[in-house]
Amino acid sequence: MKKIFNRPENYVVEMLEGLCAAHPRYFKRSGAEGRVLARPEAPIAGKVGIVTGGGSGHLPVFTGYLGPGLLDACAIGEVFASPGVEPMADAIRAANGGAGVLRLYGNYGGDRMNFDMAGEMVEFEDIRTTTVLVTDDVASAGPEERHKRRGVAGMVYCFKIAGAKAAARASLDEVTAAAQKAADNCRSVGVALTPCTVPAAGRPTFTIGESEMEIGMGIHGEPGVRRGKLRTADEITGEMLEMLLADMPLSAGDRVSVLVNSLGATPLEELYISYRYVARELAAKGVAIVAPLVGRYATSMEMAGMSLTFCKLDGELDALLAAPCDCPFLKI
Amino acid sequence: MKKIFNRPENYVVEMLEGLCAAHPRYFKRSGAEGRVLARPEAPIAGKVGIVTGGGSGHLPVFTGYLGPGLLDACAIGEVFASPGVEPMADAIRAANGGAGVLRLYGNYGGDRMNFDMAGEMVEFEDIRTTTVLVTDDVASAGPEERHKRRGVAGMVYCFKIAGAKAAARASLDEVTAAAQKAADNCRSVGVALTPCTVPAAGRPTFTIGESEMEIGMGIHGEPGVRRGKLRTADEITGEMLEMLLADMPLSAGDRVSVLVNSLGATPLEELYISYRYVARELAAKGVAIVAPLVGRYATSMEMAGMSLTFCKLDGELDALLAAPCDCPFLKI
Amino acid sequence: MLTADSLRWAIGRVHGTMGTAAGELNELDGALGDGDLGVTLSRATQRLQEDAPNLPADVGTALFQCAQAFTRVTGSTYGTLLATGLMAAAKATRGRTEVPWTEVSALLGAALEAMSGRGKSALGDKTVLDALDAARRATEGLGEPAALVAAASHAVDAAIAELRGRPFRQGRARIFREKGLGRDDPGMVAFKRIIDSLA
Amino acid sequence: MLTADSLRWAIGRVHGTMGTAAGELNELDGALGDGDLGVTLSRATQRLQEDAPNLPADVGTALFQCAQAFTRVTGSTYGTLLATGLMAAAKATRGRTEVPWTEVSALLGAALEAMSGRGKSALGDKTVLDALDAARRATEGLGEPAALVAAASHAVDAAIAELRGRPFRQGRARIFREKGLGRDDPGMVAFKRIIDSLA
Ligand SMILES: Nc1ncnc2c1ncn2[C@@H]1O[C@H](COP(=O)(O)OP(=O)(O)O)[C@@H](O)[C@H]1O
Ligand SMILES: Nc1ncnc2c1ncn2[C@@H]1O[C@H](COP(=O)(O)OP(=O)(O)O)[C@@H](O)[C@H]1O
Ligand SMILES: [Mg+2]
Ligand SMILES: [Mg+2]
Ligand SMILES: [Mg+2]
Ligand SMILES: [Mg+2]
Repeated sequence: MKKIFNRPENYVVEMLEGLCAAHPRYFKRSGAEGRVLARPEAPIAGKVGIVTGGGSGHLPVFTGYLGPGLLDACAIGEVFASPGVEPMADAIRAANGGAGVLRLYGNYGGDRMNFDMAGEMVEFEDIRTTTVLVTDDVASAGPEERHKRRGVAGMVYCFKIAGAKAAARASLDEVTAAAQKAADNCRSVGVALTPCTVPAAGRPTFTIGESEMEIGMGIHGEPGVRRGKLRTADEITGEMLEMLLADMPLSAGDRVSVLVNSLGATPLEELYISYRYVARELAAKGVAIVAPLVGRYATSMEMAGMSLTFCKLDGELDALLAAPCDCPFLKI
Repeated sequence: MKKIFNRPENYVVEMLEGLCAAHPRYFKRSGAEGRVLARPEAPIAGKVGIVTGGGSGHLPVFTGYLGPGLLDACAIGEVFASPGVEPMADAIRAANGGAGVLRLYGNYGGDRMNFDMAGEMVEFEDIRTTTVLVTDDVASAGPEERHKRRGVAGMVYCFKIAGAKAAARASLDEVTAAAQKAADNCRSVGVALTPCTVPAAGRPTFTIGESEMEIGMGIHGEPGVRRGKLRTADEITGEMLEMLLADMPLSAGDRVSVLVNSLGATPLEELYISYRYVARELAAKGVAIVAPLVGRYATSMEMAGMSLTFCKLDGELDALLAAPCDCPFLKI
Repeated sequence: MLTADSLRWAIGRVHGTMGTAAGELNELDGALGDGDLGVTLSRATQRLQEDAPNLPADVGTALFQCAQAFTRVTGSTYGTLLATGLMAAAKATRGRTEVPWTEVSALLGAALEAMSGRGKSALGDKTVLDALDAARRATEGLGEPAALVAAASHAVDAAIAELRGRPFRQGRARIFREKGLGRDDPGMVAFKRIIDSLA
Repeated sequence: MLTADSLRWAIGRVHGTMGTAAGELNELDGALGDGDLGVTLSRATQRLQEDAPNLPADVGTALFQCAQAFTRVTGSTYGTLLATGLMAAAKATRGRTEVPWTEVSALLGAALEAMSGRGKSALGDKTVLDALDAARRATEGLGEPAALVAAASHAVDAAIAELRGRPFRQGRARIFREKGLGRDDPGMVAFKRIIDSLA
């Protein structure tokens, strides 16, 4: 895949410079080495802080979701690589308004180790922290090992819901509980059509045949559940839908939000073709779709493919999802 | 390029179904054959209507920009093909609240012929119409033939500015004048790295070497000004910047809005790397950037590449650009 | 005399021809364009054929109805241009149920002028306009259907041959400068097929 | 006795070794991982070397400073794990300026426990933990630096050989199930290079 950048080692730093130059109202760099992005008004006294972090190359995830009603700070890693312990600790410090800080991020080994370690470090500074791991990717482990699943686009719902709870000045335990409920209620699955290229590596993350696709592949190219012929939008969407419903059955009267997400190259047109199928099938089941999202919310740079996420709602999640929020990539 | 769809002949219709299912608050289908999308509240009595139209495959352009403070209706063509005269006439009818209708669209032969003919048809029904053609692509003709230039991402600024003027209940002539001023003040240039595939054709729109790019290529693969080695982000951006400034010089004290737009596959990360360069160069010249846009605003499905647009502002355009607007793809 | 009946007959012939010509025209248009010319004409003639039983006696109104058949089924250039030409002819014949064959050349001229205005194009641009103009000139003064068709067919052939070596100056094909040399314009060829179907 | 001075000496040796070993470790990690293991260790030992002159006499505090050198320069797994191990050893030695060599095995054990908790991994997963455990067991009861190093080196070699035919159960390499058989774990090999540099 052809990419537009300068030197691979500057990819992330220059991206951060651009983000901050374009959106100074939303993002400021902080932390040693500038590897933290924070809301300019953070820390907000008395509000629970929410931090996330992870490898770069997934915009708008993670950084994109800083703002009122959303997150407070984000630790930035190299492309597809965990941020260091120091930026994570700095992100927690930047978000700490005295009411404690929730660490809310996707379940990846490196991120977990580093965030755990960062948590231990800031404990010395009397910052209380909690953790919620997003584990929505049903293709990455069976239901009996749910805690081992990777976190993918479901993050966006968790960010939104936790952010709304914190904005309402709930306590750290309440914010953590809401985030955990959101994480428990999210299910995702993706299909990859092409790889992407990590600038420092200079070659595609994996290879795949000209007319093949892989169902369940992870956002860094982690193996999925099945490789097969590229099929029609309805067949692909139907298979993803079944995988989600098998894991989290929905029945008449249930309310879900649905996110049809492009991994990067797959255009909006095709996401809407897929959404059309999901809307029809859920309508037939009597399931109501609330505030659907269709677009690029959690990507793997220029990878072709898409993911489908359900977030099952109850009264509380419904209200938190509808609460106002503001960032360059999501405004409600 | 691998694509996700069902039958090529249903690509556009199924996309429309998905769009309307996902965003019923913004879009309703109308017109014979459902080839028109309109705001559900259109026509709005006493407000000047604004219609656009063109080939599909450019989302969010054109349809995406229907909503309060934006457009009222859009005629939908097949992928990269002009809509018919009938949908265009139907779009005008759908938008007509009695104060006349502005036809605001990109300068492409087929679109122009059909919109002209549609205008003649609705004249019989006493609907007053005007036309503003967006001609921002500096690579498509020299300054002495500005009127022959194609319309590309500059459309987004014209839609926003005309939409704000109409929302303020200006007259048809005033809305037309504001749209024309926006069109006159927009300059764009693009660079293409890969082609995209029109579903009905089933093959890429053009071929280009593994490490080549084409500066000035049009959004349907129209030839540009120069094909050459793929270079660094700063070099590419620098070349585009020079082309824009040669056509529309900017000097200290000037105010512009800047749109760094992905043609589809090129990720946000790389747009921000490019924006960083633009911001630095304009700052060095003493030019102020107002409300920059970075993202996918006018695409060619999964084409890799980007475009750079300047919209030079005066007091009126500045205020119209800052006025509120609301659609799924742009909220101010 | 050109009447609604002769129009109905002509529609039947053109519709018949498109059954076989469509593939050829798609292919021709596909070389440097989007390959839809045959589709455009099949759809339009299908619609014309369906509407033919209800063609009014007024030649002008009948031609107007034909124009609408084109605008209803396609957004492609050729459809809009033919519709524009038919509308011009409709204006010139409104209120008459019979139009002398000798007026055909003038009707082609009226169509030509309207289409050139619509397409912002000129003779020599290697488009359907050049075929139309050749037919207009060859049919001047003729008043016999068979002679009209034969003269037009011959003239359009000559025009195609004359322009073959020139570059395309309009439409999608224009963007492939050198590639266009030596190729025939699909719009001109389509016009030739339409004329020949009337022989 | 393990002192700040002997730590400073060891840092110099490890730093020296990474000049040549980094490339090998990058390559090894690149086969089934992201190829940054050598970079991680070069950066960390570079930082250790820079900070070495200011190493405090308190062995615990000195080890804590070493841990921070790792967390400051890298976000990669290996760096965080070694930092975790160093922190555990730091806790066990805080307040002492001299630690008997006989305690080394126990310190390795403390590191192992902390790292296994941090990595949510177990012995047999074919990671640096298996190398650490082999060294811990081999050094039990030993009190002479040269003997410690020789025993550890020998034991880690044996552990690498023993696990070669097993699948990876942690980290990036885990996702390439069959491909991993017959390959050595880069983290174990890196640990071996560190030990050998002390001989
Ligand atoms: N501007 C123009 N003026 C006159 N004729 C034109 C013009 N552009 C195209 N044509 C004619 O239309 C033909 C192509 O028609 P069509 O396939 O419908 O175009 P498209 O699919 O690109 O809209 C050309 O072969 C040419 O004869
Ligand atoms: N969960 C884990 N527990 C213990 N050791 C691990 C774990 N994951 C990886 N390792 C060790 O770390 C090594 C890879 O380190 P590194 O290259 O820094 O990883 P990455 O670049 O993937 O973050 C492996 O060879 C293995 O020895
Ligand atoms: Mg065509
Ligand atoms: Mg066409
Ligand atoms: Mg590694
Ligand atoms: Mg790494």
